[in-house]
Amino acid sequence: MADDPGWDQPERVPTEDRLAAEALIVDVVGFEGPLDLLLMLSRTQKVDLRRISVLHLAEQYLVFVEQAQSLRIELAADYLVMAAWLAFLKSRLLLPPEPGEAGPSAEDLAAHLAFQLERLAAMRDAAARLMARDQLGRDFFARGLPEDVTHQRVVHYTATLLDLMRAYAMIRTKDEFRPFVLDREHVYTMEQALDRMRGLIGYAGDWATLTSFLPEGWNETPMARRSALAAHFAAVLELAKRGQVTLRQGETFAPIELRRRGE
Amino acid sequence: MEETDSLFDAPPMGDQERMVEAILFAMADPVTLAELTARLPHGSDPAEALVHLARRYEGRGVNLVKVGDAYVMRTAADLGHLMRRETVETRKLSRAAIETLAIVAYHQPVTRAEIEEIRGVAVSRGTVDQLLELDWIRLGRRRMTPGRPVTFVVTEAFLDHFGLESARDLPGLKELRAAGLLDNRPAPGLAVPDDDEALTGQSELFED
Amino acid sequence: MEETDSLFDAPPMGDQERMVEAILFAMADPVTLAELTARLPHGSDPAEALVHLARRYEGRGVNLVKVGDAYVMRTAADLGHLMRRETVETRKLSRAAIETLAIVAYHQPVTRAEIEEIRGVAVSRGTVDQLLELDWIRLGRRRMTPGRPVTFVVTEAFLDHFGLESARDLPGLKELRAAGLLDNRPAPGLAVPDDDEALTGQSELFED
Repeated sequence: MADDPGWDQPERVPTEDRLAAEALIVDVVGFEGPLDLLLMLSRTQKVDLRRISVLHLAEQYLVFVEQAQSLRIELAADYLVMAAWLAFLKSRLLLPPEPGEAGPSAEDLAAHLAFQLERLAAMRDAAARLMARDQLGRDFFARGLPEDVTHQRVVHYTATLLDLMRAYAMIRTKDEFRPFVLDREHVYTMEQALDRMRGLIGYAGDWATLTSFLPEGWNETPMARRSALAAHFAAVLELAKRGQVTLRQGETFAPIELRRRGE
Repeated sequence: MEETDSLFDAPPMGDQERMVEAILFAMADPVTLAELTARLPHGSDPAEALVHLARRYEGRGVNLVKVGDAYVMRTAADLGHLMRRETVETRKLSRAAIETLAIVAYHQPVTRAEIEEIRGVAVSRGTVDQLLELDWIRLGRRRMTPGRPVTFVVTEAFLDHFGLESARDLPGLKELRAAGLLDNRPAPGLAVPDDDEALTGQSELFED
Repeated sequence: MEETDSLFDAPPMGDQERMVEAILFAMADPVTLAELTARLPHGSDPAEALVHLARRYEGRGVNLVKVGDAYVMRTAADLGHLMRRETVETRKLSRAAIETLAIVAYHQPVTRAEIEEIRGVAVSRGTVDQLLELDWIRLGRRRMTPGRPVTFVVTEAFLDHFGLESARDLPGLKELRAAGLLDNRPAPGLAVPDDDEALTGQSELFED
């Protein structure tokens, strides 16, 4: 690689090439990926795309990438992947094939790249010719006054494939999001609370506030605390009804306290 | 056309007639003589062109008709019956119907219970009836499970309407995602409401 | 055919032509031969009536145009300037959308991966979505290759919009095919099993 000035010593690139490359870089956002850039570079060879020198093109591209890096312009990964591949292709094109080497020949790879460029150019050309055609609503026109002669009404339901796909996507998205709905984690049921309190009232020999019975971890978020508190409140009411605990409250909104009963 | 280029020569009457014909065809409303004059090349005589055009369409399936001081092309009165079927009112399918239809298309053959399970809501009788009536779904084979429920499948008419060659051509979830159709997250208040509501309900009961 | 016609007392050809004319004038969208047959009195021969009608409107300001399997009346393209004020401002398509559309038209049926291979960049979600929404492309048959990817083809609305009778009439199609530029040529060193199918798919659309 060291014997290749175009790649290793960009400072030796003629000024006009360098300016051209910089102009390209300034415009780098305007390119739709490496193939687009390669097609643009190939135009400077001013030959039929079928006779293009892929070796020269590879060098131009590598100079471009080098320049971009020296100007500290961040190139997207696919530009760098293409650069690596072209560097590989270039070395393969320059060196005689090693005996017994597997895989496609460098010429085949180069020919395919040339084909890709020609095909892209052809499609662009086709697109331009398509858009240059006479178009409905611009160059020729539909009947401006489609007639509806009768007042007979037939309701015709319609839906497009897009509607259908969106509806389905919506249903499926709803499904996908179901596991993320956190409500189960924050809901403490009365049954759970009742089970828990049954085990705990044995320790409630003296007055203790209801909140002190809340399970660990249920006091952290307001949502969880509300749910657990409500469940435990309902549970102690149930226990009071069964005569197992006594409840008291100093005044409205004061803490609710409870004590085991039956001594 | 060369004549138009020279300063004062209007196009030949034959061309003027073509122009008036095209204008009357494309306009959504009757066109007045003044409007025609404004649209036609300088020096044209739309009044004369209209006379030629009226003669040309005499006895045809479409006639040139004068409405007030404007002109319009109208179907010949004796052919109105041909158009009778055309006056259809187009309505969008309801969301319930389109969802049900989508589920049948993607999961066919599918039972009503399965549709309800996937949608998460009951499927009304009317929805299924409507899709049957549209001939977009039909009854498939009965499922060989207890109760032997009927299944639904989509019809040829469905494939035809949606421009599909077969139901297998419907894009899969991965493709829907790739097309950007799957990442419109449900609008707030759509998937979350159960959750929200549960909490609101609770706080109302217990926090005050 | 004539004998059957007389059996059912079909109207004279002149009347059939008037009827077809009236129907085509009344509809803004292309009408298929089957629809015409359904609307005309029993025993009519709309195909023949269309031949007469096409001849009658040759060189007029309004022409009979064939779009796919359907027929429609459109103003002559050389008179578009008269209707300039009526031009519907269409959303400007992005370069990506235009190229994608051309690739679908010339390579159909084509998968998203193939479009990306030709353009050398990923096809954004919005691009395909926009073309689907314009009803210029639709889903074709799935490719019978691993993953069974969906394919895209152009629609009748596309043909109508660009004044094409069929996809075979795309500009430069023959030359492109002769130059091998529509081949699905695999990169060297890649085993590509779907080559056959791609070609078969194309020949179905273009070769007959």
